[in-house]
Amino acid sequence: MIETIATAESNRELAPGYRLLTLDLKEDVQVRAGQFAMLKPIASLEPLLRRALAVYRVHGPRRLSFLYQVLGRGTEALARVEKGGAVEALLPLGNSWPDAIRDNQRLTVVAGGIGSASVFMVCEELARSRANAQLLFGTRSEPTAVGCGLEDFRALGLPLTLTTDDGSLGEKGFVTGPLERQLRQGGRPGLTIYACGPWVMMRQVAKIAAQFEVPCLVSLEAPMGCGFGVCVGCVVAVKTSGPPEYGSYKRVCTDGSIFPAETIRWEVNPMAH
Amino acid sequence: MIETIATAESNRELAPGYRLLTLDLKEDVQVRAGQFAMLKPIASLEPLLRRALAVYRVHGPRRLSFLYQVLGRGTEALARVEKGGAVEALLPLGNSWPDAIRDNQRLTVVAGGIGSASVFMVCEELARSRANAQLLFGTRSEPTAVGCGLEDFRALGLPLTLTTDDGSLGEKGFVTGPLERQLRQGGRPGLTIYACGPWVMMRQVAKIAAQFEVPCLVSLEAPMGCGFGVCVGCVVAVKTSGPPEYGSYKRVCTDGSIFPAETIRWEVNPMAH
Amino acid sequence: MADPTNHDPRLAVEIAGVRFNNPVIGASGTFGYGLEFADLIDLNRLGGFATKGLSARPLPGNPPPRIVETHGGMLNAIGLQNIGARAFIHEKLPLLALWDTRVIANVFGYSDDDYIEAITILNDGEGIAAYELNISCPNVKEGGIVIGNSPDAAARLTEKAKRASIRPLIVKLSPNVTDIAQLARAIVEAGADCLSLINTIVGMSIDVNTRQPRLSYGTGGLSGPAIRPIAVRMVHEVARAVDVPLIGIGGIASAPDALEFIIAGATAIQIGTANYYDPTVSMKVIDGLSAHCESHRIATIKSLIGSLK
Amino acid sequence: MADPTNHDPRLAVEIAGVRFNNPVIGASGTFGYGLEFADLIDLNRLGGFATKGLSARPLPGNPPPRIVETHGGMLNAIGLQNIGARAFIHEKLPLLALWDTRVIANVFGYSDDDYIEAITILNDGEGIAAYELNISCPNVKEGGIVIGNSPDAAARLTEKAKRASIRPLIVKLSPNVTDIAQLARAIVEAGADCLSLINTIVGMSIDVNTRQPRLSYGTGGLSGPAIRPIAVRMVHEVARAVDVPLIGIGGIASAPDALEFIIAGATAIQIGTANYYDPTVSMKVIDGLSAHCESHRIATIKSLIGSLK
Ligand SMILES: Cc1cc2nc3c(=O)[nH]c(=O)nc-3n(C[C@H](O)[C@H](O)[C@H](O)COP(=O)(O)OP(=O)(O)OC[C@H]3O[C@@H](n4cnc5c(N)ncnc54)[C@H](O)[C@@H]3O)c2cc1C
Ligand SMILES: Cc1cc2nc3c(=O)[nH]c(=O)nc-3n(C[C@H](O)[C@H](O)[C@H](O)COP(=O)(O)OP(=O)(O)OC[C@H]3O[C@@H](n4cnc5c(N)ncnc54)[C@H](O)[C@@H]3O)c2cc1C
Ligand SMILES: Cc1cc2nc3c(=O)[nH]c(=O)nc-3n(C[C@H](O)[C@H](O)[C@H](O)COP(=O)(O)O)c2cc1C
Ligand SMILES: Cc1cc2nc3c(=O)[nH]c(=O)nc-3n(C[C@H](O)[C@H](O)[C@H](O)COP(=O)(O)O)c2cc1C
Ligand code: FES
Ligand code: FES
Repeated sequence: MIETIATAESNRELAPGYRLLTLDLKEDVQVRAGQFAMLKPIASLEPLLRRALAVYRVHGPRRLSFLYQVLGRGTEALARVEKGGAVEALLPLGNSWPDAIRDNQRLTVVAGGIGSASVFMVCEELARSRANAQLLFGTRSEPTAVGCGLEDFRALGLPLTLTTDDGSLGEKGFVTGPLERQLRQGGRPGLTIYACGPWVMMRQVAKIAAQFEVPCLVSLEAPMGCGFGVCVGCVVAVKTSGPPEYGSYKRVCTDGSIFPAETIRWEVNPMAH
Repeated sequence: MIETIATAESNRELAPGYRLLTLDLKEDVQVRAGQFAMLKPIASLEPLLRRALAVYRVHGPRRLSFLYQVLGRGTEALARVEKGGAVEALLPLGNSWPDAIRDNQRLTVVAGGIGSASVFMVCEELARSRANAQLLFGTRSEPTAVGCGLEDFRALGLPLTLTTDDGSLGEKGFVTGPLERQLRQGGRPGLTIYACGPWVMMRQVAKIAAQFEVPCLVSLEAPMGCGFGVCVGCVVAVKTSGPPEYGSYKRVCTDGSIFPAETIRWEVNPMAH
Repeated sequence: MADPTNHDPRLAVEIAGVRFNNPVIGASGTFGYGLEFADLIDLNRLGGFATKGLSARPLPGNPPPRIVETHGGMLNAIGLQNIGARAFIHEKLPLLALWDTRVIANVFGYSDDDYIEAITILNDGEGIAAYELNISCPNVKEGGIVIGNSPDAAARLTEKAKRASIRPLIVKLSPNVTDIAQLARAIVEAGADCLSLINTIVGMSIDVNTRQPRLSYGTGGLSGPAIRPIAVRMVHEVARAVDVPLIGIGGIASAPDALEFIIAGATAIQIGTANYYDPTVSMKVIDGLSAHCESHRIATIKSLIGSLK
Repeated sequence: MADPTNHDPRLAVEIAGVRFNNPVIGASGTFGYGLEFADLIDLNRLGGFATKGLSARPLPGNPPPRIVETHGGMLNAIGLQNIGARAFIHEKLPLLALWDTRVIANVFGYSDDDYIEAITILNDGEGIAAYELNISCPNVKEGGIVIGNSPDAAARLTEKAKRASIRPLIVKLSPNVTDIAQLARAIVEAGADCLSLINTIVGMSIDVNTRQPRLSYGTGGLSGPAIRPIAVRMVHEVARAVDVPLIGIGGIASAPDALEFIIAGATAIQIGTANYYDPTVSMKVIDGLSAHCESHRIATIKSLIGSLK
């Protein structure tokens, strides 16, 4: 984990409301697939808190890029950063997707919306190692798919199934549709699911995985105060035996952001509704 | 007075810490010499309050420029505005320098530091009308003089006396030196003094003017909440007969910023110390 | 000019029998005597405004510096410089009569008698919709205590003021208290028709180079977006404690800000500091409230008052 | 590791017999158990830090969402999730012993007995410099009242805690009161060795689309630069009311911010929220204080304490 001031190599719009920020660092960093960073434009006072963004791609030990959706004032502030602009960065943070290629296990990666940013590196590994894997990629519409990095994912050559809520690209409907269909068709032994997307989607994926008894990991999201474990503001409710205790809540930033789906108490986390 | 969103035509540094901001307006404005505007970059949330800047030059009914010193967070925010950037502007505000050329009265304009910004337009009038006038121009050093618009003032061709605190340009010392010398040498009948600069300088100018019984107008400065008379935060103590009453304080923004020097209670206004 | 304005009927609210075309009111001390805004906004579109605090006699106010900006807000210690109740009646009210907006006279005094005297003078004024009793100005302590911080003192003054007043009485609450609900109850039991809250929170800023306070008065009242969460919480607490209408105040600078207060329990809201850095903010908030009613299919904003789930 | 650090002697201060290499302390709840910062800053350079509130037994805390950002600050309702006093002694203190910085154990309970129990457990811990009694957490009301808002309840608890404690006792004041000087006097008379202030101010934020509070707990504590002027004012008021050393807290994010509190009367300061958005802020503040001593030719920062003109 390093605290540094990075320089924006570029910060371009991929689609309306979706941008790709590439940062140059002063020191080398080792980033594992699924880790994230806390970012904000230098000395920006409003908002005060940095925002969590997954490391989308590693171009070299000192060049990383971030794929993000412009939602509110924090991401708007990032969107205003120009080439050469300085960005405060704390990274890399959080755990990572387990190396997927041990004991020729099969993998289905489910990306929902901008959740794609968190799984690109794992997809890269899978493609590189010619692993037995596929990607289910769901977004609201075709432009959103482009904003969520569709071209980059296509270039990897992994088996790819596309869905859009409005049917403007690929199958119409939610990404959980094809997932459930495939699992029903069998081939579940040795399969693992990695999923990142909106809470509602991940809750659904977790439900399906449980139903078909397939191990599933999810990368969760929560508003973050610090990103390195001290504010205890980013928690999610996890399963524990008996009454609420210290272990009833886990921090997304340091205990996660990746959790086994079955450990999450989906019904009580308001974000999942 | 109009409330508008202007576009920055340029915003360049004249000298370290001194900049010239040129704005294009959507509507015509009539600006009189000595008036000011309340400005801030659009939607900037920190700082919240706009900053008061004198209108330095009028290039046309819809193009004005402002000469400013980068002091703190407000002027720093303005300094970050790039060409084409949007600036919230309320203008023109305040009273103005009385038309100086009635009944061939003579005029000495005293500019101290960035106070020069408030007197450039009046100097323009004086030069245009070949009035019997001169300019005393004092700054900290030569670079500061350049930052305070020296070249523009030189181009007017008015009789010009320069002073710098460090002697790097013109006479070494305060601008009040030559002023006092000249008045002592006589030629006071029909003379009026217009002064703008730091409080301490204006207080000194007022003292000298009183001593030699020469009418003097000063353009004062105060931290401003609104600029249009509603917060009553920008007041200065003025002379009134008897105990403190409603009239004991006047608003720099709407009762000024230009006041007859003898009406100001220099000794009680903390800014003058 | 008579009202040529098309008001959005969904935004109309009523407080103590006074109808406001919309719930957006200019806050006292930030709206002058209203006329200062005539060139900036269409006063006919404004729900109403509260005048700068009016005292029986004109007041000089505090020496400068009176204001200093802080992070997300500002401190002020104006000291209630005002032209006095009589001058307001003769110089301002006749001009204000040209517009169709509700004029709330904000009333201030150093003692109960001062307040009563000011109200008695203002009773003769034409076109005042209501009085707002400013018992919570932190910048004019006399004898050290602020009437508005003591439920007993506040209730006593409210009772006298209510008796003296020929108009609806709004009492403006101080946020500088341990239990604002208790304060509110005491004031409502004493006869207040409406409560407005919050006034500024006492703060201080120091120039570390001169080691002097940045305000001549020493302390000042904190206002602006910085205090909004505190104000929303207090409106919510008071809404559960009393059953008179409330006017929410504190850091409002947009329609969503205003809606937070309404949902927390306010019937109307006042915009203060935001008028300084965005003189047309009140019009933007009114338009934003209409847009919210549109997008959320709300027939009347009254249905949102205290609708917190 | 033994202390390899060259400390600026001008910055050393002492509180109740405890020497701090400099007046910069990490605030409770924003500094974890200290160890989280070991990779980010040189803990040996830090004056000290206060642990997350420790209770006799571990606590789960409140359900999410627990935090929401506001203008110039944030609201939190963590609900004091913590590993408990025993785990702190066994899992954290041994590791903290590797650094030369003052460890302040922030203590919390729901009842007087809870507090005393936690202190009794912590008394066995090695390397704790002092206790900070958190009687002012707004996010864990039991039976509705916050001990820290009542001078009597606060004094009663302080007395018991002082008796139970083998270490200097710092009591952390609630800002949610009418008269913080009165509260301070009561607590000092009850035996507190030092007062720290302020804790967070109760606030609320509402999602106007769902019409629900943004925090699961409903209300939360406001912190950050937004509250600094209120905190500076309260430190100044308390400094004039009591003669024990004070630790100033509230929105500090730079050396000038810290100096405002010291000049107002604080012997040391705590940095809270700023650690989240600028993890190395404490080092920057220490360097800034040295620079200030340099440029103002100050031999010891102690000479600035309460030096307001
Ligand atoms: C570990 C992690 C990795 C992330 N990676 C990415 C990424 O790679 N790309 C990306 O675009 N986003 C990512 N996010 C989400 C991103 O952090 C939020 O979108 C961002 O914080 C929103 O801030 P804002 O100021 O723009 O919006 P805000 O003004 O804070 O909020 C705007 C709207 O978004 C909602 N919101 C705010 N914060 C969050 C949040 N954390 N999650 C969901 N909704 C929120 C608010 O309720 C509000 O409705 C990640 C989050 C986490 C925790
Ligand atoms: C009518 C009027 C016209 C003005 N015209 C110009 C102009 O043409 N060009 C120009 O450069 N400046 C002008 N000023 C001054 C300008 O408004 C201030 O320099 C500016 O507000 C400083 O804001 P800031 O945020 O940069 O500094 P702040 O962060 O607000 O303060 C930085 C430092 O400057 C001091 N300061 C803050 N405000 C003022 C003030 N109003 N006067 C003096 N010191 C202050 C503070 O005490 C602090 O020491 C004018 C002021 C007035 C009232
Ligand atoms: C400069 C200034 C002057 C004020 N004067 C008064 C006043 O005379 N009477 C009053 O009741 N409130 C006064 N207030 C308080 C405001 O009406 C309002 O209650 C407070 O500023 C909080 O709202 P805001 O955050 O929107 O500004 C004043 C506020 C400011 C900033
Ligand atoms: C997320 C969070 C958790 C906190 N937890 C505690 C706590 O456990 N005990 C305590 O005494 N204060 C706690 N505080 C209060 C801080 O210690 C500090 O008093 C307050 O935040 C004001 O300082 P700041 O503005 O610098 O943050 C917490 C503050 C925050 C923001
Ligand atoms: S974001 Fe602060 S603990 Fe996770
Ligand atoms: S700046 Fe508000 S009255 Fe002058």
